[in-house]
Parts: sequence; C-alpha cells; structure tokens
Amino acid sequence: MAEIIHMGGYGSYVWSAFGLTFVVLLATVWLTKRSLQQTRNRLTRRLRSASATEASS
Amino acid sequence: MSIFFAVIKHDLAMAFRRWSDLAMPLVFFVIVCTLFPLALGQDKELLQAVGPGAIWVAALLATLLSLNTLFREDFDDGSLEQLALSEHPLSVLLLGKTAAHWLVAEVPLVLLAPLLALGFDIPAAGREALLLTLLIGTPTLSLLGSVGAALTAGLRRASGLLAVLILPLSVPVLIFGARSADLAARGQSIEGPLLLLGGITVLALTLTPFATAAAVRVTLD
Amino acid sequence: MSNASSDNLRQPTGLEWRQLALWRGDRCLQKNLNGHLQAGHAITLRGPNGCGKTTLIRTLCGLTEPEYGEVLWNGTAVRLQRAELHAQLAYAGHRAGLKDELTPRENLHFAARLSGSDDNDLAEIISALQLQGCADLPVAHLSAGQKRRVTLARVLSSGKPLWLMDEPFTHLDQAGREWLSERFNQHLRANGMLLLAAHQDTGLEAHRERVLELQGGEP
Amino acid sequence: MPSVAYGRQLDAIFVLSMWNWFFKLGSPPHFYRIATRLEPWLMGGALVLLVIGAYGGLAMAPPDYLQGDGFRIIYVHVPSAFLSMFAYSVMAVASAIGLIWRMKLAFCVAAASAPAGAAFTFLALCTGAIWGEPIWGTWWAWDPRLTAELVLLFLFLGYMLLRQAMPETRQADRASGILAVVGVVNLPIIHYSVEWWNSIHQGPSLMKLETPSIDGDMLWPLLVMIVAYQLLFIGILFTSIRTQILLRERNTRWISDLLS
Repeated sequence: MAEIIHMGGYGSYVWSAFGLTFVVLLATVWLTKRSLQQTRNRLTRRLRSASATEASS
Repeated sequence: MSIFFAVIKHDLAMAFRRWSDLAMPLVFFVIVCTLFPLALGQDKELLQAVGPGAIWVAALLATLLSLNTLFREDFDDGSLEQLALSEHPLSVLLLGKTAAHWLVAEVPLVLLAPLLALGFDIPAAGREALLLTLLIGTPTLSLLGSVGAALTAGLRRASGLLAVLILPLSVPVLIFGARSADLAARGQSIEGPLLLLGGITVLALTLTPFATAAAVRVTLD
Repeated sequence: MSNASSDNLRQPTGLEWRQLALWRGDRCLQKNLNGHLQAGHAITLRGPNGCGKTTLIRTLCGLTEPEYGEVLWNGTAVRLQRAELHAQLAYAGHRAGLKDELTPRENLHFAARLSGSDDNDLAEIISALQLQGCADLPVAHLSAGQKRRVTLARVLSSGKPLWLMDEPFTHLDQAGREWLSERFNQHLRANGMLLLAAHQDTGLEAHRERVLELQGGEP
Repeated sequence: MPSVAYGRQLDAIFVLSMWNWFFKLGSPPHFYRIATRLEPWLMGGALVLLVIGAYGGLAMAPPDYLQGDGFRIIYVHVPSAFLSMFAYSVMAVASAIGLIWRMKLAFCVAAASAPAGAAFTFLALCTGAIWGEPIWGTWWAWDPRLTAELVLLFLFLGYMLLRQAMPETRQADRASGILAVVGVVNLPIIHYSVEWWNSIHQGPSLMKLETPSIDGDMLWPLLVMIVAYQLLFIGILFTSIRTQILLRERNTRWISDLLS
C-alpha cells in the first residue's frame, strides 16, 4: 500500500493532480446541477405566483 | 470603393476637429515607455533586452485605449445607424472608419516608437525593425480591436472589456512583432516572422470587416 | 404586357409585415402585427409610451430582428435582400445621426453621399427649415430644435421613396409643423411612402393616411 | 443503371431522415426531453469509465522508463487538455450555427459549453503545471503547450465576461457568438505563434510536455479516460443546456406545462 502512495517519489504530484481533478470535476457537475435546480425553482415560483394573481384578480 | 474613401475623408475631417482625442493615446504611449527605465534602472544591457518588448506592449495597450471609443460616439449620436441603413455594404463602411482610425491613431504611434527606442539604447537595426513590425502589425490590432469596439459600443459599464476580449486574440501579433524586433536588435535576420506578420495582417484585413459588420448589427438591434 | 401587370399585382409593391411579434428583453410589446404600406400612402402610429412604436419602426427598417414574423419589401423578405430596402429607405429616429464636430452642411453632404442622392434641393430645404443661420456652425452648438430640423433636412433631401420617422413633429413650432405636413403631402402625392410615429395631428391628407393604434405600454 | 438510381434513392431517404432528426433535435422541447433522459446515463457511464481509467493508469500501467511514476499525471492532463479544445470548438460551431440559421438552441449549446470548457482548461493548466514541476524544477516554465492553454482560458473568460455584460439574452447570444467564431479562427494561429515563440528560445532546450510514445498497457487507460471525460463533458453540457433552454423559453406554454 505504501509504495502506491509513495509512487516512486512522485506520489505527492500524482495524487495532488488526481485529487484536484476529482474536486474540480465534482464541483463543476454539482454547480451545473444546482443552477438548473435553482432556475427550475425560480420559474416554478414565478409561474405559481403569476397563476395565483390570475386566480385572485 | 469611392464610398470607402468618402468615409475615410469624413472621419479624418472629424478627427482633426478634435485633435485632443488623438493626442491622448500618444501621450499614454510615451508615458508608459518612460516608466520602464524608471522601474528597471539605467542598466544598458537590461534596457536593450527589455526595450523592443516593452515598446510593443505599450503600443498594444495604447491602441486598445484609443479603440475603446471607435464606435461608441457613433452609436450614441446615431450615425452608426445611418451607416447600417445605407445601401453600401456595412463592412466596407466600417473598414473605412477603421482605416481612418488607423491613420489617425496608429501611424503617429508607429513613427514615435523609434524615437522612444533611443531611451532604451536600442541599436539602429532594432529601431528600424520596430518601425517595420509596428507598421505591419498595428493594422491587425486595429481590425481585431474594431470587432471588439463594435461588440462593446452599446455597453455602458464595460470600459475594460474591449481589452480583455481582444488581448488574447492579439497574442500572435505581439509574439511575431516584439520577438522579431528583439531578434533584429541582436543582429539576426527577421525575414520569416515579418512575412508571417504580414500574412496575419492580410488574413485580418479580409475576414474581420464581416465580423465587425455583424457585431454592429447586433449592437444596433 | 398583360402578364407583366398581373405579375405586378401578384407581387405586391411597398413595405409589408406579417405576424410581427415585438419583444424588449422579457416583455412582449406587440403580437401578430400585420400591415401593408403602399406607394402614395402613409401610416401614422399612435399609442402610449413604451407600446413599441420605436421598436416597430426599427424592425421595419431592418435594424431590429423581429422575435417572430416577417418584414417584406416588394414581396421578398428584408432579411434576404437588405440592400434593396436600404437603397429606398430614409430613417429618422430619436438619435439625430449627426456628428457634433461637423457643421450641418458637412453632415448633410456626407448623408447625401451615403444615400447616393445629389443634394440639389438642399439649399431650399435648409432655408425652409430656417437653418441658414446655423448651417455653418458645429452641430454641437445647435439647440435641440435646430438639430431636429437638420435631421429632418437629411430625410427630406435624401430622395428616397420610403420615409420612416420617429415623432418628426417634436421640437417644431406651429409654422414648422405646417411646413412639414405640407412637405409630407407633397412626398405622398409624388408616390412616396411614409410611416411615422406621432402624438399630435399629422395634417396629412385623410384619404392617404391610415392610423395604426398600438395598445399596451404604460397605462 | 437502376442500382445507381436505387442507391441515390437510399441516399435521399437517409439524408431526409438525418435532416428530419437534426431538425426535430433543434426544437427546444424535444431536446429538453432527450437531454433529461440521457443525462443520468452519461454521468453514470462517465463515472464508471473514470474509475476504470484511473485504476488502469495508476495501478496497472508500468512506470515510464524516463519519468518513472510521474508520467501517470498524463491520465488527467491529456484528457482535460483535449476536452478544453473540444469544448471551444463546440462553442464556436454552435455559435456559427446560431448566427447563420438563427437557431435558439444552438446559442443554448454555445452558452452551456463555455463554463464547462473553462473548467477543463483550468484543469489542464493545473495538472500540466503539476506534471512539469518535477521535470523543470518550477511550477511554470512557459511550456508552449501550457502557454497556448492559458490563452485559451483567457478566450473562455472573455467570452463569458462579454455574455455577462450584455443586458438582453438575444443580443448576448449573437455578440458572444461572433466573438467565439473570431476566436476559433485565431486559435490555430495562436498555437502556431506560441510554438514558434518557443522554438527561438535561446536557453537550454527544456523538455517539452510531450506525451511519451506509449502503447499497450499504458495506452488503454488513457483512451478510457478520454472517453470518460467526453461523456462527462456531454453530461455537464446537457444539464447546462437545459438551464439555458429554461431561461430562454420561460414564457412559452410548454415550459409552464412542464413545470406545473
């Protein structure tokens, strides 16, 4: 296990590269999905409030 | 074609009525060029090494500064609309305006560069190369800048946006221009890069007017 | 000969627009607007501020892209043959279209050059609009009214059959308005076309003018 | 002769069905449904392939005779560099289609691919710097490949800044579309000029970030990683396109049906 981490002296470089990649890709996916969800919620709220005013007026 | 020269004549007449606007990029260029010796000291070798590159970067920034208002006034006072509504192809009219701007704002810059090169103690070969590379390179900067100016003409709060949009695109011109001026200062022949620089300028001359026209139509939408 | 004329009939001349939808950002200003402007006629747009008069005029000029619908010039879509329409069109919008540093005469000369019309009756128009005094002053020194009249001079001397004007009567005094109305009537009698937005009475000949009321905008 | 005619008929049918498919795909509601259905598969497939590729690259591939285990960083650097270029091309082609045929969906694709492309470019830069550090002894030694990647990042940022600065979506689409097309024409010139700029470098010829010629056990993980990145990019793209479609079509009926 140790030599996997040691990676022939390059361990810190290889793992930091893979770690950074994992973090950035995850963040991109999560941010994109979150912005989709936020847009849907905002539009649904706008739609519901619009139909609500229609119903009340 | 005659409308092309009519637009140039019209713009030149207008530019000379407001010479203060012409002076501003030139003064900016001179000041930036004098900042380098102040920052780096009078060490001859250092200044000679930095000289061509510093002058090219200063010229690039001065160009972008003057391009910022290329279409902004015409957009605000409505003459850009009149150009877009004429029967003549819009790309030719805008090419005329860009050419007039190049003659008025860039050529003085190019002629001034060799003088400023004295401040960097650059040898004659280097100064001559500076003049040549700037003369061949600045049209591309103006053409690319005109696309950026057209895209940002209608925007109120986008002062630095033009530079951010156009600087990455002007990397090749800067590389071929500044590096070959530097090589010439060291006595090497710069036949190749000069031809490449000319090639880029011809490419820009043929393609960018259509992009500028399309950008103006978007701004006027 | 006959099919030529029937050909004309089938292919309508003048400016036509079908199912135009005009939007500004997120707001729909007008929906399925239809209309047809023929030689010798005028259309006056009336409606509250913000109802889309300016947007409609700019769309008919080909400056603004309609969100939906089509603008046709002599039967073919403007989008496909923009130069043909612009060769026949003169537009006066809210912006004067003049350079502040140059004098009215220089501005009008360049405008004539741009529209390819020889400015022979320019002198007559300048004097009619009482612009002789300031014809050689830089436009920057002119009053809003004078600037407005220089813009009008540009359209009147353009020699184009189709005039699209956004509130041409503003900044004009009573005499100026009457003179302009008469000038418009002359233009229409010479088989010209006119589309304008106006709040006041335009003074155009009734049988040539059609009013288009646009709803919406600020109540 | 009839076989030729018959062949031509087949081509016609094929072209028609392709055009019909392309045209149907061009309608936002249709694309929205397809994107919603395909997205989980794309993300899932990307995840699986990422794990396989990473394992292959980290454990199974033999160390490089020159760089030892340090070369394993190519399994994250090369795919992100490739995807950064791919994303910019997608953005430029979508913008061109949008500008020429006025297809709203094409502008949605262009707007969606910019953030993802910028993320991959940033990744390519960082992993490139990390990979170069042991070789050059510094994090940034102006390697031509990385310098071109940096300029590409500026192009992405410029695109996104212009899009933010334009008030109306429709104007933002067309203006940023023009910038993307002008940018993609300039991209090869930038790459060539950076290569030339590097070639006249007087200093000791530093080893460039060349991917060492690899085959067999070293190669397949790289291909798996590239396919994984591709799927991930398209998955992210679809999610982002759906957001763009919602923003642009929010006043249409099919959106109100969809959301209620």
